[in-house]
Amino acid sequence: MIDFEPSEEEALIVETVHQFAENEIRPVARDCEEKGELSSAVLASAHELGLVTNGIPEKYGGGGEPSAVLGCLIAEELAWGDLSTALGILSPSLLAIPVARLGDEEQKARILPSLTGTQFVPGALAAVEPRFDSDIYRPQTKAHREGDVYRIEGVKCQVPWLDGGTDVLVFAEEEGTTRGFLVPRDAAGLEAEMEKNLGTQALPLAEITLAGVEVPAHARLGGQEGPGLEEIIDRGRVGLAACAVGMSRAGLEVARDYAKERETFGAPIATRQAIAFKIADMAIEIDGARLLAWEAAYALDQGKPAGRLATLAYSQARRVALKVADDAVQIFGGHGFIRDYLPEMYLRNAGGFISSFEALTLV
Amino acid sequence: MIDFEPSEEEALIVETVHQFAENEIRPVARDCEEKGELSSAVLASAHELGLVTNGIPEKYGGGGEPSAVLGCLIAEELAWGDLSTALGILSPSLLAIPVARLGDEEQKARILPSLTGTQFVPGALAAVEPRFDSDIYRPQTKAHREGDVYRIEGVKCQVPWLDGGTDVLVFAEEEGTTRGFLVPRDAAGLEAEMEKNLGTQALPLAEITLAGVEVPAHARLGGQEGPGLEEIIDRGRVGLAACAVGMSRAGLEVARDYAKERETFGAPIATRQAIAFKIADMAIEIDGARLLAWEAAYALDQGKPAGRLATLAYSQARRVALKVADDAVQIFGGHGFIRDYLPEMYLRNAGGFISSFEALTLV
Amino acid sequence: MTISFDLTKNSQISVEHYNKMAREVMRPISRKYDEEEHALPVEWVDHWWNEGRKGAPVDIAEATDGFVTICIQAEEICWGDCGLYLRMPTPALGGSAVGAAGTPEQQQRFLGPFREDGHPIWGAMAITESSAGSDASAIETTADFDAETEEWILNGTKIFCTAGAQASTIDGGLTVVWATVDKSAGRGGIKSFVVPANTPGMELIGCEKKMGIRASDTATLRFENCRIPKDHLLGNPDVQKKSAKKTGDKGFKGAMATFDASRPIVAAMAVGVGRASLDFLKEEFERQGVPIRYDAPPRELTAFERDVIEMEADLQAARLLTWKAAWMMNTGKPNNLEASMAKAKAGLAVTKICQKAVELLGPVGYSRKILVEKWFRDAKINDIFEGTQQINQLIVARRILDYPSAMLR
Amino acid sequence: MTISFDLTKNSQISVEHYNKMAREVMRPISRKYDEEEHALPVEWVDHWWNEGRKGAPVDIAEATDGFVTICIQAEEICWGDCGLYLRMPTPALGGSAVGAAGTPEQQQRFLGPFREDGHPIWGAMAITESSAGSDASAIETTADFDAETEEWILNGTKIFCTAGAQASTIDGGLTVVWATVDKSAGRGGIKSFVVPANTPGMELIGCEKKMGIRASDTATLRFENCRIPKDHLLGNPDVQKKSAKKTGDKGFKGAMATFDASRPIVAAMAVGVGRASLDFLKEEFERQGVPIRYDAPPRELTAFERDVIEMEADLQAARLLTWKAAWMMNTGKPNNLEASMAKAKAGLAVTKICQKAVELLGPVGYSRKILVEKWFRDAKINDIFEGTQQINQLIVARRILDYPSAMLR
Repeated sequence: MIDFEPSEEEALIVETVHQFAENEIRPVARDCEEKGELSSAVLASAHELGLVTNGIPEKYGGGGEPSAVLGCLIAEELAWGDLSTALGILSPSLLAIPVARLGDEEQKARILPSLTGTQFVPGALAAVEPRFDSDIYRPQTKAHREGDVYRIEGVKCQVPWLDGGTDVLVFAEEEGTTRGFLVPRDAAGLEAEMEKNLGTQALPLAEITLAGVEVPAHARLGGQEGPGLEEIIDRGRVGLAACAVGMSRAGLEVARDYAKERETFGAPIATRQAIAFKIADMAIEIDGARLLAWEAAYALDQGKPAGRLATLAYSQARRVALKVADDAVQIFGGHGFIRDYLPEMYLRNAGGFISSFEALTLV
Repeated sequence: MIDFEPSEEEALIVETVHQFAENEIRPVARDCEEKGELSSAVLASAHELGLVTNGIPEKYGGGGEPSAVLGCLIAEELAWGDLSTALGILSPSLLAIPVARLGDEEQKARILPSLTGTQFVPGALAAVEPRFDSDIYRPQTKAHREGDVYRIEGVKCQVPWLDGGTDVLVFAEEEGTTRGFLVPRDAAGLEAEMEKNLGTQALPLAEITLAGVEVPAHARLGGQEGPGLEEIIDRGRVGLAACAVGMSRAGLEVARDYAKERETFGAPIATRQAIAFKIADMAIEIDGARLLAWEAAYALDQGKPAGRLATLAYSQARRVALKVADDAVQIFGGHGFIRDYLPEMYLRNAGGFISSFEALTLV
Repeated sequence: MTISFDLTKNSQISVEHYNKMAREVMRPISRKYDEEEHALPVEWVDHWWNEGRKGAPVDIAEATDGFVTICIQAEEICWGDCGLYLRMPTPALGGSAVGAAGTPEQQQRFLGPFREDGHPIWGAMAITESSAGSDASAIETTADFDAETEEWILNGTKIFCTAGAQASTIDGGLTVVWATVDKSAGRGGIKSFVVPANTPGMELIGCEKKMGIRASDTATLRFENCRIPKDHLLGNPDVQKKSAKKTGDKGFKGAMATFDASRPIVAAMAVGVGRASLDFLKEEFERQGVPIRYDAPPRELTAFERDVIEMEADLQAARLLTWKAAWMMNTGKPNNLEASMAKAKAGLAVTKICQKAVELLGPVGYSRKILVEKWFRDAKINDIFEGTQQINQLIVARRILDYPSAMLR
Repeated sequence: MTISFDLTKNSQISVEHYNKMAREVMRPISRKYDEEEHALPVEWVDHWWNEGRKGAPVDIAEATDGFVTICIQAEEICWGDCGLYLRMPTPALGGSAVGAAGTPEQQQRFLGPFREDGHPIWGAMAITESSAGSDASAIETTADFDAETEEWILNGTKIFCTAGAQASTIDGGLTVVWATVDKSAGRGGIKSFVVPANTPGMELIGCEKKMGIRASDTATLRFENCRIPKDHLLGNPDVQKKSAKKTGDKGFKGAMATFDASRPIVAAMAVGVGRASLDFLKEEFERQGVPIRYDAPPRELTAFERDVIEMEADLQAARLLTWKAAWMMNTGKPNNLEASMAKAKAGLAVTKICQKAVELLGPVGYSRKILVEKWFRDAKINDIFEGTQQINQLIVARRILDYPSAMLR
């Protein structure tokens, strides 16, 4: 039966996460961006909320069956607080979800419990490549089997690189198919260089070069018979759509409040149709994108093919993220260009959604 | 030196054509559309103005060196009056310009004088094909040399088919190159079926089937060494851009007048920003498209490569035509949907600009 | 309750049922009644009256998706033909008004005939006036009460009455007319009245010649001393001129609230038209060996493919917003905001989708040989009627900004 | 006169001259001064002061394109770096104001130093106030005349003063301040005053931290009993408080008219930034073996190609509208409409072009390794300053509709 209402349990989680985003994330968001680093206190505090365990089976200390819909609800609230912080908080899912869903027993037992301890432990996924035609489905990074090892060659970028010792999950092509490989961060031949980007400057992202990195054969995600990674890519697209919706909602709200406050010619600018209609459009497009993300997540949860829906959600959400952020800047006028206000940060972050964010969080 | 002012002579012609469009074309535009036929009185009257001879050398009774810029100025004014009528009036140029520019002596002497007599004589160009991926540069219509004749096979659509006995200039592929062939309307194997289309219903357009049509070898435009047709295609794109600008200008004007007249909540709707800004955008986009068309026409007149500029002008003008017509309908509200008013006709005609009009007039 | 995108079995039955009807009964006559503007589509009218109105063969013991199912029905039928949908013998918007504002007795009295045997009958709503447009509070049609005969006397002219030709001239039909009982009371004076077909004083002036939905009769009706019994005023039968000011604009607001119910349906109609274009486009591309690759490499993605992906995303966003607005009615939540959001999104998205389909199909799209050009024409009305794009944006903006209508016009 | 799109020889010389400067002097330091926000770009300042301000090696005996050439100069330099352009030691907008409203004597007195030797100096304009924004008539900064000392006394705070840090603190610089001599006179009371650098009572509060154009100092200036001589009021030196009402808003309108001259230049700046992105994009595609096919078959046209074609068309439309507005100044035609059209189109088109460039370049576009992300940030200011998109649309709409400003706000 068609239903758009989160369950009571989900609603409770949303409320909790929202409070957290409002009270702990939003207040430090601008400061983190200017400093170019996340608040470790916020990460630790988020870890205590147990937001990541959604993706990890109980057996390994997690919260049981993952729900992509719930993942969307959580990601939206966190990104409403701050995109960089949300992506940092959710980074463990970059490892947890692929390993929990596709890993073999050894991989699960080794990795999953490390993510559910008392400390926040980040995850890392290396899916995107520093080329204008980076194609997550068809990486130019290659993995070549040589006896008992894989040798991996290539360059990846936008790899979340928070402090922590977990493996990096690297997407590489092996004989025409995209596979995941668990690569230790200190593997010989792996070099990481911290990136500077247009937006999300608080989030540590690295460009990593894999020059003949060797990993044992069992480092391949799912072992010898591991499935392909399409589902993981779909989860990345849906996750990012949810984040785009969350950030856009924040943009709408600050623009709305500013428009009601700011007066020209004796009346709030929100009373001018040009502004008011922008705000109406923002609201409509955000809700539409949210429902598309939910629908794709629902398909994932039902185990149905979600590729087309994930693409639709992602395609819509990235356009909405840019439009809403740009409109918010425009509504703020001159102040939209100033870093004392949030819209300029949303606009820079939107540059990430339109260009490259495809695998920065998974639901 | 950069200059945006038509010469005095051009300005005089523009003024004359505008008067004609206002006094003779516009009053019958809606009626022609509903009846599905052009006014022969208007065609004859336009012929007397000598608008076509622009493209025909004096030697053959024309007005001398053609000017694509002047062609744009004329096409804009005529299309401001009515698009179907403009395309009808200008149809002789579909034959005159290719023959005058690319034809051999025999072709010029045979065809050009027939267009400059006392009677209006239409021209016809068969460039587009009834496929969703119709590609004017790469027709699927084929011309095959067999001894002294060419045998032509294929189907063309949107061929202006006004009463008159002139040849049809058919674009067909001959050994990998697009060539023009002058085909008598009564050639054996040529069948014409009148089309019904979304818009421009007053303009007679035909779908013609060429089933093994034979023409003599000298029917190929330019004879054995005839050049390619790229320049003709560029002239078509620029011509259509100019028509799109003219129709859009008309749309802007009727929308502006309606918006100033129509009141809701006690004030003209033109005083609402949502309407006023639409009108501003229309004006800006139309002027931008006009200048692009002029620039491409100027390049043609200078004998410079104009392909890129023609594509830019055409790309912009078709988008503008749709947006302006759609906005005009929206400004008219419910009346925008009614055939008593002009915007709905502009919107249907815009469907032609975005879908297929590429070679319906030449400058 | 929990988030779910699964249609109930009954909704799935409805989808199949109405899609079959659309394909087999409507599409074959779609072009014909586009060409023969205003002609009564007898095949369709008879089919609906004899078969269609029985509804889909659902299992009434099983769950439904409530108003969402009604949206699905509208989408499927308009996927068939939006103009024919508007020409169906049903109470239509007149029925919505009676349902929303009428007493139970009035509902039975006026809507009962639509469930009975006999010849097909139609309902219509008459709101718009040539000088009022979207500004319903500017209505100038008057209703005066004749205390002697206990009749209301209507005077005025209404335009854009969908189905008004049939509703006003076929016995048994009805037209709900909005009129003011007291101009000085502003919105508070506006009431709605049921005028049976062929009531003396009601005259069918004619039908509009339109860009699209040409099968639909968009009528102009003139009321000249048109007398109707007292109890044809919808709602409280004791309302009279004097009490108009006292009742405030409750009646008007109630009447406007019928839009909260009708806008999701209109949005669903739009989605149906848009899907018709998109389905055709995708099938044609497939036939031509150009399938849409949802994960094409960025440098290889064609302009066609990206357009289609964006069209699909827009269409699906419009559909989900529509379903959400409808679903809220199931749960009794106020959906004024969501209904306008759905209408605004669907009207705009579907207009653009149908325009894009013509563009992508080139000369084929421009030709009347196929229906894509018709959907281009039909789609546009969805961005205009039941509140233009601009009106719906206004409503959404007022809600989001928490502004009364006086603050934002 | 006849339509022509050929640049004069002198304009071509200018293009080459400033493009070389942009490539060789500006681009190499573009990233550095983006990172070191507000730092004085000494290499550039010195280069401009010592070399740049001499102008291009044009043949003064030959024809020029007049104001179009100035637009070309702005485009080329902003193709180099828009932030650095705004940090050039020139009179800038302060100079435009002096030129537009000052007497010949004032022009010589205030602008002369910019042509002399000595250290680099800057001019600035101070209009915006935190509560006024685009509504220049709401200015609250006051200018009171002290009849005893024959001085004007300025009080108020100005924000968004481009180049205000240098102009207010480097001896020889000047800031043109808009202030009201009589609030009750509305626009009629607004006059402009030249405040020399380091005048007591003028305080540099600080510079904004901005999304883009970080090399440019966007200053906040506070005026506290800031006294300037009587003859620093631009224009008629006899204006005093009492006469403000009598003069009407002629002064204000005159001041606003400087925007008709500056908007084409700002539009040209935008075009320069947009072209930087587009040039890079096309060159990168070419390097990667993905040339743009302007006549690709419709079913093969890639999304990239169509985007680039549309970006080029938009950019060129913006450029031509800009040139047209500038050309009208050559011929003395009023260009208020055309200047706003150019500004509105360029601001919007270029913002979208620079955003699209980031999108099409994927992760490369998002990285600070190349300048495309910087142009994304720099471009946006063009849609905001010198009248936001909305303000320019208002001006255009008023002209097209023939409405006074009171009719359309």
